[in-house]
Amino acid sequence: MKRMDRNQIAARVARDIPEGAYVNLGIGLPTLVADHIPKGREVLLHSENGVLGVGPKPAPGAEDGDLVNAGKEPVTLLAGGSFFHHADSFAMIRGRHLDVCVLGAFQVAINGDLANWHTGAPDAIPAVGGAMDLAVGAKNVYVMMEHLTKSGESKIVERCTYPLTGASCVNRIYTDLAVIDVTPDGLQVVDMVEGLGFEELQRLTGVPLTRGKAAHGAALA
Amino acid sequence: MKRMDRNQIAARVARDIPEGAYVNLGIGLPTLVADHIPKGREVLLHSENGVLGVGPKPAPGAEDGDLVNAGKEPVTLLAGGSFFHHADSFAMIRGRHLDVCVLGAFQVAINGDLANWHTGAPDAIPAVGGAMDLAVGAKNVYVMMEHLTKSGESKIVERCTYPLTGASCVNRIYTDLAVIDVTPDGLQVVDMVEGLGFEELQRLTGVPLTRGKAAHGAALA
Amino acid sequence: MINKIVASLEEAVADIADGSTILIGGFGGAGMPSALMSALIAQGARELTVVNNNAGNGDTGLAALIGAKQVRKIICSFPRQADSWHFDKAYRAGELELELVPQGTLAERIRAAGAGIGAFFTPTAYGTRLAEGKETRRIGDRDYVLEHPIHADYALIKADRGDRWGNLTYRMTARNFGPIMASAANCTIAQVRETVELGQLDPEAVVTPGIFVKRVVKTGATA
Amino acid sequence: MINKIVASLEEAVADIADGSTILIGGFGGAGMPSALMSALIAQGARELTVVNNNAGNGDTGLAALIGAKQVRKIICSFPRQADSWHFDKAYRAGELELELVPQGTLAERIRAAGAGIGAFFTPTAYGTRLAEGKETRRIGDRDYVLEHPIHADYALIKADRGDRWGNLTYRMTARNFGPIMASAANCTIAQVRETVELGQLDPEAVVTPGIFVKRVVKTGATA
Repeated sequence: MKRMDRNQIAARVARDIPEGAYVNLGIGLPTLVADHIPKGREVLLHSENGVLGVGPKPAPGAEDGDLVNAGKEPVTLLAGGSFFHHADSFAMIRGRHLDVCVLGAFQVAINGDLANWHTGAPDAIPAVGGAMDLAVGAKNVYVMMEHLTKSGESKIVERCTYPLTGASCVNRIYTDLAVIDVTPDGLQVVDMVEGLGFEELQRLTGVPLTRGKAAHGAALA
Repeated sequence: MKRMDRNQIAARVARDIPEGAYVNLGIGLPTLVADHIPKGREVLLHSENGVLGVGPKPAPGAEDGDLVNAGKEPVTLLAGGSFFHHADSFAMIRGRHLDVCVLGAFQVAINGDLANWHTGAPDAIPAVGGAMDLAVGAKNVYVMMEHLTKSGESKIVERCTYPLTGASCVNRIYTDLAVIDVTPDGLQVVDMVEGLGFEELQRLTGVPLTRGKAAHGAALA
Repeated sequence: MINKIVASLEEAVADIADGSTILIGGFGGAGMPSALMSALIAQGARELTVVNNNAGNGDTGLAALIGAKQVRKIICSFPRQADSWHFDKAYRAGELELELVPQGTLAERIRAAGAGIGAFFTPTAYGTRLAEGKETRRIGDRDYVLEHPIHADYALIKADRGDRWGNLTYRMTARNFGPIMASAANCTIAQVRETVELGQLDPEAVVTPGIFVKRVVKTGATA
Repeated sequence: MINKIVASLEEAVADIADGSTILIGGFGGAGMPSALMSALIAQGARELTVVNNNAGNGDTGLAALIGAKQVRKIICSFPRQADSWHFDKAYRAGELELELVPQGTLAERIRAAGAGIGAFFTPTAYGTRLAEGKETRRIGDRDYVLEHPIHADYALIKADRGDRWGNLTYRMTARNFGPIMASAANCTIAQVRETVELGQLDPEAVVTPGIFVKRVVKTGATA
């Protein structure tokens, strides 16, 4: 089978984001999605630190410390973008105005529970940022992660063992092996990488999967 | 005795408003206070429909329907003024950012209860506007009213018979006869019009008054 | 290409169904979306619940909508005015339900709907008739009343300038309820004096980001 | 004549007492009032409770304040970063209390303080460790957690331009927490790049009206 690399997963996520969608890309891996949105498709990127219409990275030397994204990386602003304060920014998130947010994860449970902020290790310094707001606020919560941990365990689990970010909040999971919808009827496989059979995916994942009908990505309300 | 007319009461209120105060003047009678603020004393007038730094009436012909006060009268904007939306405007009020609001009243009770929005008549169409927000929100709530009703009853009462606007919210009462502070120790007379004795004021008012120390108007926090 | 600018007022309000809840901008005449109101009267949707600070003035805008008997219920802070005769008549005839809300609570309930807040404690109206039957709580040294958000199907607002992404600016005190109403409806429709190219609105001075707006319709300066 | 512009950073922070609660603007470095932070370090107030999105980066601003052992408690959403070594050290040494708050709840709690809201129900963190021990409620089809405002003695923020009435504008994403923090403190102190004459700020584009600001101090572009 052909595992997808990070950019391939990002491209797969990007495919499902329709024109006109308001999208928040979590820090880390999800940020890559921006690079894969097809040219000419207008998608509006929101960053929780108070900006809508985030553009590409600035040219070297053109960075401005006052124009950054949630990961504190320098960005640019598209024509038509706007700035607002933090309470207004999270009103957009919590008030269900974002069509999609894409988050990384440690674990996703079969009921859509998400764990992505804390390993639970007693000596770890916890940091949550905007993850819990995004998890409950976006109309569609997409998770983007490796299917397996480094030691080969499934990150899709019966029940999260790490502390939760949000309960029953994930709609769809994108991994290096498959795209899987979280539905009231359980996990439904949307598609798999070339050369991977359903039984093999089921074996690697551990929790029950069903073959889903191909789904269509986020619809705009 | 020399009863004060509306403009004299307004001037008496204006005397107590210090430079730098943020002030909301209720619709009707209190609006007059603006005309009596001494020249050169910078006082910032707030209107709950989203404007700070309200200036004087526009010249005839220069009215603009998009620039009005809470009474929907045309106003102007001072240099240094600003516009904001209704939730922000009432955040200023409710969040105790106004130093003073001046309201009209039907009745004020000895504990500072205010009744100014509804006569309680069964066939009256009620309308409250921003009165309840101002009553609980401003740091100092000043009432400006005639001392007596048209039939000669005191509007300062043991207990309001009209529906309340706010409980224990009035700090000071300005009437055509006297200025009276509402204090934890009861009503204290700050000053009276020329030719009116304390006993006569006490007789007209009905509820217990004491001779207060002269007070000093709103202090800025 | 995203294009929220619609060609006509008729098209802008075409899908408003009977029984909808509609937030209507404006404080008296300032910010009242009169052109959209006229289109809504022509469109004819009935049994509406409308939310506005007032209950209409004179014979235009919201007053005309009430006069056309399209309104079942009104949520507002200040219905009674010298020129609110359409409201007065319908209310006294028992044709119109009134929910009276203090102005700041009205604004905050609308803002809460847009911001995903489930309910909030406000000190306004504590101890008054308008808090009767409502949950109260003492927090610190102040007493509060629990209030719930006002969500709506539509918001009809008036702005000054708008672009094809739905970004809006307003003009002076005509801003009033517009920005918060835009955030609290499933479908926000803004009439604007002028439409501009993307990028012509200063990103520091956009008051309503386009995320809150579904349709923009140009009316020119007169409406 | 009202004049909120103070001559020096020293004067701006002179009265901050030990044990104060201080809101500090900024998201990482963007909007961090570094000049005011340096002045606060020189001033020496201790046992402070500080509120910021982060817990300091590198060796300047909030990080330096923590390094100077002036902070007793920090309320923030994202303390752990690659360059948060001052915080990490003090926290692991048990010298610093941490209250971790989801970023949107942090913003809304600050906004609630400024807006006179006693408490509010938010869906954020429901069912998670950060809601443990908190009151919850189901409203409609969503579960919520009750959260309370964060009031402060001081807010130290960075703005772009300011006038003598305290009106402020910001620059791009340096706006972040500034406007809501300004509203939630008894005394808000803004460092600005530039001071301007009254009337030079567009009244439609003032982001923080002067009512929320007590002191403005000019630092120029570098701080």
